Amino acid sequence: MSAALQFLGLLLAAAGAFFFVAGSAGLIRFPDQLSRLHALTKADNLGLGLVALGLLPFAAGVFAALKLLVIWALVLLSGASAAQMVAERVRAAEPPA
Amino acid sequence: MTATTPAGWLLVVALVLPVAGMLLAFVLGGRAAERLALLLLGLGVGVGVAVSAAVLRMGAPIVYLPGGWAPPLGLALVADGVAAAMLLTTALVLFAVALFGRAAHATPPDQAETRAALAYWCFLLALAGSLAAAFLGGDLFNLFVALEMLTFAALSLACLEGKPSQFRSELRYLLFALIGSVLYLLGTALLYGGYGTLDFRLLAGRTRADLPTLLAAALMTAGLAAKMALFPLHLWLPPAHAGAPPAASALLSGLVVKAAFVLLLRVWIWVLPPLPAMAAAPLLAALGAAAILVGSLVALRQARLKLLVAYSTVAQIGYLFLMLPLVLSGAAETASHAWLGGLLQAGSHAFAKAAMFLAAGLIATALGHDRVTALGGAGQAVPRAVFAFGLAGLSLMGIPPSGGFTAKWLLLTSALGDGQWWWAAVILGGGLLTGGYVYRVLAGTIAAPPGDAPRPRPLPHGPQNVALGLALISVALGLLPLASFGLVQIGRPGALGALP
Amino acid sequence: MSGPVLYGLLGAALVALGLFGLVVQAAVLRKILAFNLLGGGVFLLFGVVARRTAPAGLAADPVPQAMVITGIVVAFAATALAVAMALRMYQITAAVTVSPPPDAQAGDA
Amino acid sequence: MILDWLLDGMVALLILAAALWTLAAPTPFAAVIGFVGFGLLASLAWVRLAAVDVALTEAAVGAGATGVILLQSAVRLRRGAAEVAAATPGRATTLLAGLLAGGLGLGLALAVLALPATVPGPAAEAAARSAEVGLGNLVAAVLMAYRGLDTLLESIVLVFAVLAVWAMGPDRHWGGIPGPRFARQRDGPLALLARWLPPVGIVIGIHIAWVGADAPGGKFQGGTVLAAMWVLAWGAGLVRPPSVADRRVRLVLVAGPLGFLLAGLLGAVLDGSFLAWPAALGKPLLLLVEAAMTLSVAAALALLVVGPPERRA
Repeated sequence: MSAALQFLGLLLAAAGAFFFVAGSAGLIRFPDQLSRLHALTKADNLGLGLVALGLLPFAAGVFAALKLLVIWALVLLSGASAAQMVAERVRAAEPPA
Repeated sequence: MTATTPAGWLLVVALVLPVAGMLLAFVLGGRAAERLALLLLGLGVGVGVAVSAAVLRMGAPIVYLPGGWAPPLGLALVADGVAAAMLLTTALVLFAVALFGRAAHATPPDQAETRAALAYWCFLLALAGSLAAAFLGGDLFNLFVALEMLTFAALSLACLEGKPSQFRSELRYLLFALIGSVLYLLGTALLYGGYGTLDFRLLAGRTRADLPTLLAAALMTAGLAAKMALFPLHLWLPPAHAGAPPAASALLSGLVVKAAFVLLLRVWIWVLPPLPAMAAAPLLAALGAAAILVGSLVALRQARLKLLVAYSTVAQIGYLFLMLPLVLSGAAETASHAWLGGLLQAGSHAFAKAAMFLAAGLIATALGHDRVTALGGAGQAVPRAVFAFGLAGLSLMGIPPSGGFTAKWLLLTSALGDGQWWWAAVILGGGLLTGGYVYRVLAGTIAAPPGDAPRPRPLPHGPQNVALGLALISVALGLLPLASFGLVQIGRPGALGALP
Repeated sequence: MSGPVLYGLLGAALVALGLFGLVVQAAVLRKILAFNLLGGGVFLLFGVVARRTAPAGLAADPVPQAMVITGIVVAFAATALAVAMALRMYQITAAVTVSPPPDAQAGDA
Repeated sequence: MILDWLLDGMVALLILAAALWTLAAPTPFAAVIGFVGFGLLASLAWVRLAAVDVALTEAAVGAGATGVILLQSAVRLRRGAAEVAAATPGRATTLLAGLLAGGLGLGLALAVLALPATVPGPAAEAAARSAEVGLGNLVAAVLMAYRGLDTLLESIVLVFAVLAVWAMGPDRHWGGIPGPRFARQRDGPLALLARWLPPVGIVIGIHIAWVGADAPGGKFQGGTVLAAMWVLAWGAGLVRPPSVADRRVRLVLVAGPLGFLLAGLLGAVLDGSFLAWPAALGKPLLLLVEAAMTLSVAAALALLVVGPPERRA
């Protein structure tokens, strides 16, 4: 495969890593639980998505590439559901003033 | 050395019968579990006899290689004299306890399965399988799995009654057992890193006295000592063993600690290089001596009968550690006598202590309590149980003729013969103290019941006879000539098949 | 050669931490957690050993690795049993530690 | 080389931090979260140690299944702060424990450094003879053939554990339904997840178990994924655990170990050795046993998470 594609992959993975760093920083720095949750899900969904996309050019075959995408989809599904459930509990515990 | 020997298939039978029986009993449940357990535990006695006979006939350990894979790639099942003797002891005690528990855990044809009955029969079989794995395992990691199986089976039997008071002590027992296993496992990791195998017969003679090996042995010893409740790690044992139902107490005190003992022998006699073992053995024996004295003294002061018997276990386990410096001391005759004495102590204590716990349970049921100061009337209500308690007591004290006497006499003479007279003094002192607490119980049971106490309830003979039978075996071991114990010397490094 | 030594030291540290927690922490659940940390350290040492007993051409010795898999499953079963007992004890007696009550050191069991 | 050091150092530091957090966390719940993190980071260490099979097991069983059980108990064991405070050892005992543990850690570290750099183990033979077993994954060959007895006993331990946990329940609930009851989720994220994830998860679990013969994976890892899917549906109130008296459940629980045992006996008859894989029956028998084991592992793990019977059937 072409070097350009691989370069693009590296670029995407780097961008994904940036989102993870930003998400982690948000998790530590943001003041309340809901915005921390927001930072976390951004890192999960976007960061992992970009990393998965970036790895596609390096995947050994179509099946491996498909697996990468499935991983992303599964993390999206479970991450989003978990975030929703945590948010519900937060809201139940401390109703907005 | 590493090939399946003739009669090796017997070891597979010894392991598979109880284990497969447990799986089937669990599926079938209820009445079928009871029948299957009684049948297979009865057969187990036959298998134990067959294995012992085969080892005697061969005059060498019998070996089986599952799948035909020889160590170090595969793992071996090995029955040397120790394993065969312990297997037979185990089979007899387990079958006796199964008969003892028949009445309490019967499932009548028209009734639904109950929790306690299913757990009792399944875990008796599980215990038989776990002990077989622990005695026959030739690979130190396989033995770790056996130890864990044993923990599950023993603990479930201990918790059988589901009494609120017992969970705390049994949970503490579980934690100690788990720490013990994990320290043992840590030792096996270091040994594998040093030698690339965990087969104890391959390790024998190959180990070096370097830091990883010595630390491994120390960790394994500490883990096994925690499982055996060696002083000062003994505090968990009395409440855990005394809080369990009598049948379970008999198995825990009589058999379960002996599995850890056999593993301890594997580590000390086979794996450890002789020189550091010889140097460190007196330390362990000193702890054993402390266990004998402290355990007996505390037993003397107990207010409850079952706790008294449990503290007696702490003391009797101490004797097992006395054999180490004597066996390792070098002189061939001393070593062979001490070896036999130690193993005879393990065996006769298994029978005697099982008898004692069963008898104590019957006495407590008859009286409705187990306060040592108010045992009056038990002699009339459950005479055979009291007699069994007394006979077992003789064996624990070391009064002739009994298995306990022969065991302690052998340890005593080899200690004196080797100039290590201080162990002899401990043995004599322990015997006196044991006499004290056994006398205290017997004198109480023979006395007339206090006037205001409720009349003791006479109990059927069946369970009493079981306790009596076990006590009689522990006595009968002392009537056999020493030469008949040649079995236990087979396969001991340095023994060269010599009879004592 | 960097990894194994480093993880070996980590395993040693985890064993020490786990043992310390087991002794010092009173709550049963904390003890069970410490036991699992201790187990994790022991397993890591097996992993380190597997790198050293590997012949040329293999990254690691599969035998200790298989032992760790067995060990992890057994440790899980032990944890499940310990937790079930702890929950039952809590249900019946509201106790969350296994230390004997000070007045009943040698009493009723 | 530098990059390797950096990566390993970071993983090791993170694991150490997670372990410290697990010990020192202010609440039991936070401690368990720390432990799950510890398990996930540990599986990274396993990848670095060239043990992908172990990494999968650690993530699935060590962090996942153990974590779920511990989380549940952290939620249920809420009170007792006074009792814990009273039972916590004093400064002297703590110091003594610290010295003991520190000494052991130091000794272990020195012992690890003192281990011989290369030791002739059975690995070369394990690799050379794996064709005889027909398993390309060496770890699977060790588990199913060379040390099959370990695996057999381990699968039996799981049956012991299930019965032991069931037997912890009160007498009156014997024959009843194990575990707490969860309200049925009609909508919301949990209901969505419990409907959408299991079909995918079941395929993945079977896939992991299936590829275990030749690639990292196997029955314990795949079985855990299957168990997790069922536990998810249970938590969402979509399925009810079976009664402990149900003979079919017990049959599923013992199918793996009993199948392994029977295959072993068949090996004794056909190939002259217990736990030898009969060459004549070869791969199909092995696959059958692996499938039964996967099912049994899944059932055992799920039922261990659920716990003892708590209500009538």
